[in-house]
Amino acid sequence: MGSHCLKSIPVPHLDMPPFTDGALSNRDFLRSVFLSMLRARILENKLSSLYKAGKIFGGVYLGRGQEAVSATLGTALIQGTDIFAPLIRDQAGRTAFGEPLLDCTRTYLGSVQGPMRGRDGNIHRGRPKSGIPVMISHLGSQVSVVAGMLFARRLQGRLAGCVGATCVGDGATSTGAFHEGINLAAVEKLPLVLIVANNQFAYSTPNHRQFACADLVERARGYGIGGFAVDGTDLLACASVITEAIRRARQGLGPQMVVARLLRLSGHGEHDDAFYVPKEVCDDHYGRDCLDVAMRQLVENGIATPEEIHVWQDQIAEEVQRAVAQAQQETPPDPYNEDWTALATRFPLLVRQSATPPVCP
Amino acid sequence: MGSHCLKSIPVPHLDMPPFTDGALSNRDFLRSVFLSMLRARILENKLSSLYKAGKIFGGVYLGRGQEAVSATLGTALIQGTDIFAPLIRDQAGRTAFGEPLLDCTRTYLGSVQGPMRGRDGNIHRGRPKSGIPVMISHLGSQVSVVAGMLFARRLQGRLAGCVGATCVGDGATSTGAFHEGINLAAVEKLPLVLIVANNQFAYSTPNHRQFACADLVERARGYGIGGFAVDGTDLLACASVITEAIRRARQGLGPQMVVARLLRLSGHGEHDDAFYVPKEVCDDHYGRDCLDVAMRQLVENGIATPEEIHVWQDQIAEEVQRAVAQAQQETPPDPYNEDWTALATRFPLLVRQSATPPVCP
Amino acid sequence: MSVTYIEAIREAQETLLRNDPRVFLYGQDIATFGGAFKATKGLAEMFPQRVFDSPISEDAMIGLAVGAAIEGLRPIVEMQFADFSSIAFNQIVNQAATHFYRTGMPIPITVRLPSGGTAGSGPFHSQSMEGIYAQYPGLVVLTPATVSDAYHMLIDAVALDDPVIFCEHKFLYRWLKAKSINGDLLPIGQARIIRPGKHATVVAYSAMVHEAVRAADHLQQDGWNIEVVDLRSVKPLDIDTVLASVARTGRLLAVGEAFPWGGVTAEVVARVTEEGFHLLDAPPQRLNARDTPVPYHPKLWAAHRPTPESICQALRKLLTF
Amino acid sequence: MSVTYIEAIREAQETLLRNDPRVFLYGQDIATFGGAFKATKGLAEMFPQRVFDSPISEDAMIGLAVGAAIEGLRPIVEMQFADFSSIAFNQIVNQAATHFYRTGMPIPITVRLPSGGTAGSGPFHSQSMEGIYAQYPGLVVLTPATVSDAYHMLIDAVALDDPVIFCEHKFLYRWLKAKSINGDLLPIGQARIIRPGKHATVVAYSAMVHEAVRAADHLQQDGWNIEVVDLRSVKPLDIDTVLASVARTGRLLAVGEAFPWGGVTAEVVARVTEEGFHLLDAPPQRLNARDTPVPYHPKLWAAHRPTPESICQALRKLLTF
Ligand SMILES: Cc1ncc(C[n+]2csc(CCOP(=O)(O)OP(=O)(O)O)c2C)c(N)n1
Ligand SMILES: Cc1ncc(C[n+]2csc(CCOP(=O)(O)OP(=O)(O)O)c2C)c(N)n1
Ligand SMILES: [Mg+2]
Ligand SMILES: [Mg+2]
Repeated sequence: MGSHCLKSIPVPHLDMPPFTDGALSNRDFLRSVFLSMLRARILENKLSSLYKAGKIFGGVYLGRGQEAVSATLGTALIQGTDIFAPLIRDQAGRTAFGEPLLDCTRTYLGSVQGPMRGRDGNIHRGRPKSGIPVMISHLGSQVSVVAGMLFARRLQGRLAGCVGATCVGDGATSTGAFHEGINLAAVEKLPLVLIVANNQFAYSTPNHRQFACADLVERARGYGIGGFAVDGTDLLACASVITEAIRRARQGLGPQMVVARLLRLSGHGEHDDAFYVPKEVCDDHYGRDCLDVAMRQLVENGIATPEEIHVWQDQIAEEVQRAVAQAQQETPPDPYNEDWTALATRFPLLVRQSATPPVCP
Repeated sequence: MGSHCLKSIPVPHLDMPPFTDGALSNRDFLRSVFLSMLRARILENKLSSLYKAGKIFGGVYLGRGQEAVSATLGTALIQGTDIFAPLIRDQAGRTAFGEPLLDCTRTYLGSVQGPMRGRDGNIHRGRPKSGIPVMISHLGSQVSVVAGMLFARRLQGRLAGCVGATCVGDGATSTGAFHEGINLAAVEKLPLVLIVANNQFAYSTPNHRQFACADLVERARGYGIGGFAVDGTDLLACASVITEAIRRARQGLGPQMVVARLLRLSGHGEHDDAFYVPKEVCDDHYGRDCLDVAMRQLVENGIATPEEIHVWQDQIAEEVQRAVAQAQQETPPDPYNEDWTALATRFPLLVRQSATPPVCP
Repeated sequence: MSVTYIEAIREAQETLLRNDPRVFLYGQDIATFGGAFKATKGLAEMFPQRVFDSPISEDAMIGLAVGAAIEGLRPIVEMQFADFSSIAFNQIVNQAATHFYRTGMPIPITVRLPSGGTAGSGPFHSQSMEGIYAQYPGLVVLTPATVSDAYHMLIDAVALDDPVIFCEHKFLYRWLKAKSINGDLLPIGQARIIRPGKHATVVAYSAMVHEAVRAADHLQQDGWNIEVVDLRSVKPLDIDTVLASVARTGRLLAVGEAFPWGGVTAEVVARVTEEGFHLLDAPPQRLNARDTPVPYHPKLWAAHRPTPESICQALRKLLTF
Repeated sequence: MSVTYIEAIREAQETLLRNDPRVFLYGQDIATFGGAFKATKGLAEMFPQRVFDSPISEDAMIGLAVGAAIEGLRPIVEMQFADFSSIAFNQIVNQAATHFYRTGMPIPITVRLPSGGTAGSGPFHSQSMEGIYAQYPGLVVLTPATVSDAYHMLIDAVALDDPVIFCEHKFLYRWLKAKSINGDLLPIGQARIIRPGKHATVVAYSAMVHEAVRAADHLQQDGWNIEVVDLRSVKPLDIDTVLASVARTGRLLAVGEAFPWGGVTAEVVARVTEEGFHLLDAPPQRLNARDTPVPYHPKLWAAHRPTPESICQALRKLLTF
C-alpha cells in the first residue's frame, strides 16, 4: 500500500505513520467491498433505466463513481453494532451495511411494503432501529443526529466498541448544520466517522465556489479531530484509510474525518446531464471509474478472477431484477387506508377531530 | 515588538514573518487606542452603576478586559470608509470608530433621540449608513451581513481600499451562521477581518465545552483565510497583529481571522457574578487587565505620562457624566405617537387596516 | 407563442437586471446551470458579475443579501426549494424583517421560494411556507397564481423597499401557460376576483386558485355560480376585496395548500368573521392540506392537498347549509 | 411556603431525572450555571452525567436530541430563549416533527422555550413562537399558564412519545406563585375553564390567561360575567371546550401575545366559526400583539402586547355589539 493512496493530496493532520500492512492483507474484506460496489452499480443502472422509462416518481440520485468509498465504509462498519447514516450517494454503503435491495426498490417504486411505505421516497429511507437513520433532505443535518445516537449510547453505557458514520458531499460542508454537528461531536469526543465525498461538484457548483481552502481535510485540525485524505477512486487506498479512521474512532480517539477525492460519474440526478463538468475534469485522474480500478486491483492482486466477477455480475443482475419485479408488483399506498396522522400519540379528546380533514373522492 | 505579542500561542498559519517595525513606531495610534479604551471603561463603569441603581431596563453587557482588542480594531479601521460590525463587548471599538457616547447612553436609557428610538436597547445599536450595522442577538449572524456589505461594494465598484470587520466571542464560533459566513467570505475573497475574542467563557460555558481544537486560530487554514493569534491583554501585541490583519485584508489577501486570547473581566451581564470562573483562571496571565498593561506600556515607552492619563480620566468622566445626564433628561418613546409599522411601504389599500390594532389606554 | 409561469419569472429577472443596476441574483446553481428550475437560464451569460452561484449556506445567503441591501443594492435570492429556507429562517425573520423597525433603514431583498407540492417530491421538496413567514412583522409575502402576476409581481417585489418572500408554485412552473405576460395589472396588496359568481366565495392563492376555478366550473353545471378570489398577496392581505365578495355571496370557503393549523385560511376566516360577520349566511369553511408531512407517493400526495373534487365537496356542503 | 412557575419547572425536571433514567438535560449554561433562568439549578450536581452544557449550536442541539431519542432516551433541551430556536427551526420542524410519519418511530424530545415578553428584553428575547411551531404536523405545542400546569404538563410532555414544544412564559417565571404544585390535573389536549362566566368567552393561553382574568375581574364590577378559557395546549387544540363555552356565552374574544397575522387566535376563531357559527351572537374578536418586532422600551412593550385595559376595551365592544 504505502503512499500511493495519498498521492497528490496534502495530509496536514495525519498524525500516525502510513499504514504498513495495508488493505491487501484482508482479501475477504476486499472481495466483500467489491461485491457491494458491483451490486450498487448494477442496481443503480437499473434505477436509471426505470427513471428514463418513466417508472419512477420524482428523482433518481446515483452514487456512480463513489462506490469504493461508500462500500468500504459500509463493509468496515459492524452491522448491529455501528450506526451508518448514508446520504445521497451511498447505495454501495447501504448494501454493504446490510440494507436489503428491496428497501431501495420498494422506496423508489413506492411500494407500501417498503420501510417508508410510500410516505418518503428514493434515498430518503432507512431503518433507524437497525442503526440506519433516515436522512432529511437538508444537507448537513444528519451529522448531529448521529452524534446524538452515540451520545445516547454513552449515557446508556453501551457505547463501547461502537462507531457512528455518516457521509456528506463537498457542498454539504458549507452548511451550518455540518459545522455545528462536527464541533459538538468533537467536544463530546464521540466515535464519529465523517466521510466527505468531495466529488468536485455540488449539483452544478464547482469546488472553487464552495470553499477556499486547499483541501477540506484541512478543516479537521480546526475541530480538533482526526483528518485523512484519500483518493476515492482507489479501492485499496479507501480500504486502508477508512478502516484506519474507523479503528481510531472505535479506539476512543474521537471524531475522524476522511476526505475522499473523486468525481461524480453521473448528473446530480438522472434528470441532469452534467453539461457543466468540463472535459478536463472528466479526463483527469479522479475522473476514472473506481469500479474499473477496483476490478483491476482485485484481479492483479489475485483476489478475484475475471471469471468470478462475471459470475457475480450475472448473479447480481438477477437479484436486482427480482428486487425490482417484486417491488413493482406490490401495492402502492392507499389514501383511503392511510393513517393520516403525524403524531404517535392518540389524544383521546381529539379522535373526533382527526376524522375532520377532507376526504378526496 | 518582535515575538512577545505571540507568546505562548501557537500560530500555525502566520505565513508572513513577524512584524519588524512594530506598533511602537506609531505613537499617535497608540495614544488614540488607549483613549478609547479608557473612555469605554469609564463609560461602562457608569453603566454598571446605573444598572445596579435600577436605572436601566434590561441587561447591561460590558467589554471589560477586552478593550485593547476592540479599541485597536476600531482605531485601525477608517471611519467613513470601512465597516465595523461590533458585538457584545465592543464599547471600546465603537468609541474608537466614532460612535458618539450619546448613542450608547441613549440606547441604554431608552431615549427616543437615540439611533434605536427605544425600539431596541443596550448593545443592539448602530448606524448602518455610517458603516456600523446593528447586531441582532443571534450570535454569528453578523458575519454574513458584513460579507454582503463588502460584496455589494465590489459590485458597485467601490470596494477598493475598504475592509469590513466584525467581532465574535469563542461561543459564537460554534454557530452555523459563523461558519457559513466566513466560508462565504473566503469563497468571495472579501476583505473581511474577523476578530474572535476568546475570553474563555461563553456566558458560563468554558472553552472545553465549546470546542476541541487547541486554539481557534487553527480554523483559519480550513477556511483558506489568514489566521493570527494574539495576546488580547497586550495592547502592543494587539496593535501589531490587528493592524497587520487589516493591512492584509485591505491589500486584497482575502479574509483574515485574529483570535485574541483574554478573559472577560465581568459577568456575562451585570446580573451575573461569574461565580463559575475558577480563581486560577483569574490569576493566570490572561486574567490581567489590559488597561493596566496598556497604561504601563504607554508610560514605560514614553508615549504618555501618568499625569496626562489622569487628566484624560477626569475629562472622560465628565464627558460620560454629560452623556448620561443628557440621555436621562430626554423623552422616552411614546406609544401613542409611535409609528407602529414594521414596513417601509405604505400600501395604499391598507391604510384603513393599519389603524386597526388595539390601542392600549 | 406562449409563455409559462417559470418563463415569466425568468423574464422578470432579465428585465430587472437590464433596467436596474442595483439588482443582482444570488443562489445555488443559478449561474452556469441556470437554476434547479431554470428560472435564471442564460442570465449569467447576459449579465456577467450580476448572477452568482452561492455555497450551500442558506443562512449566509440571506445575510449577504441583507448586507448588500444595506449598501443600496436589491438582491434577489433564489432558494433551491422553499423547504430549504428553514435554514435561512433566522436571517429572514430576525435580521431582514426587523431591520426597518429597529433602524429605520429598509431592507429591499426578494427571496424567491419555489413552493408547493408536485407528485413524487416528498416531505422536503413540497412545502408551502407563506403562512410561516406571514406571521412575522416586517415581511411582504406574495403568492402569484398567474403567468402575468408571476412576472409583474416579481418586478413589483423588487421595487418594494421591504423584504419580500416571493412564493412561486413549482406545479405552475411549466403547467401554467399564457399568451403573453400581459394581464390586468393590480398593485401589490390587492386581491383579484378571478372568476365572478354569486352563490359562494372561494378565497385561494397560488396553485389552489386553479383548483378552485376548476371546482367552480364543475359546479356551474349544477347551476351554482362560484366566485373565486385570488389573494395574490397573503401579507398584506386584501380583506376588503374578500369582504366585498362575501357581501355578494354570503358564503366563504378559504382554500390553501399549506398544513391545516393556522396559516392563510385561518387568517382569512378570522378576519372575515371579525369584520364581516353579518355578511355570512353560513359558517365559513376552510380546506387545507392534511396535518402530516407532504407524502412522496403521488397517490398519497393527491389526497393530501385540496383538489377540485374536495373543493367541490366542501362547496356543496357550504351551499346547502 | 410558595412555589413559583420557574421552580415548578425545575421541580418537574428534578422529578423526571429521578424517576426516569431515559431523561437527560441538554442546553447552554444549564449545568454549573443552572440555566439563564435557573430552571436547572442544582440539577447537574444532583445528577452528574445527566445535565450537559452544550455549545452555542441550536441546530446541533436538536439534532443530538433527535439522535438520542432514536436510541431510546427522552432528552429535554433548553433553548436559552425561545427566539434562538429559530436556529434550530429546521431540525425541529423537518427532522423531529416528520420522523414519526416517515419512519413510524416517534421522537420523544421536549424542547423548552422560554417565551414571551418582559420589559426591556427587546425584539430578540421576547418572542412567542407557539403559532409558528403549531403550523407543523408532528409537533405538540404546550403553553402552561399556571404553576401546577408548568409542573404537570412538563412531566406529561416528557411522557408523550411525540416531540413537544414547551412554551414557558418568562414573565410568569418569578411573578407567578402558588401554594404548591398541586392543582386540578387535566390531560394534555384539554383546555381549562379557569374562570366561569356567562356573558362572553375569552380564550387565552400562557401569560395572557392572567391578563384576561384581570380584565374579567375588572368587568365584574360592571356586572359582566366573563368566562376565561385557558387553552393549555395550542396543538392539539381543545376546540370542544371552547365551543361549549361559546355555547353558553354566545361571544368570543381570542387573546394572544404573538404577532397578529395568523397564529393561535386566528386558528381559534376560524375553528369556532367553522364548527360553532350558530352559537355566536356577535362577531368573534381577536386581540394580539402589534405587527412590529417586540420593542425594547417598557413603555412601548406595554403597548405592544394585550393588557387588561385593551382586553377590557375589546370585551366592552364585544359585549355591546
Ligand atoms: C440545506 C440544503 N440546501 C440545498 C439543498 C439542495 N441540494 C440537494 S443536493 C445538493 C448538492 C449537494 O452537493 P454535495 O454536498 O457536494 O453532494 P453531492 O450531490 O455532490 O454528492 C443541493 C444544493 C439541500 N438538499 N439542502
Ligand atoms: C444563537 C444564539 N444562541 C444563544 C444566545 C444567548 N447568548 C447570548 S451571549 C451568549 C454567550 C456568548 O459567548 P461568546 O460568544 O463567547 O461571547 P462573550 O459573551 O464571551 O463575549 C449566549 C449563549 C444567542 N445570543 N444567540
Ligand atoms: Mg459534491
Ligand atoms: Mg466568550
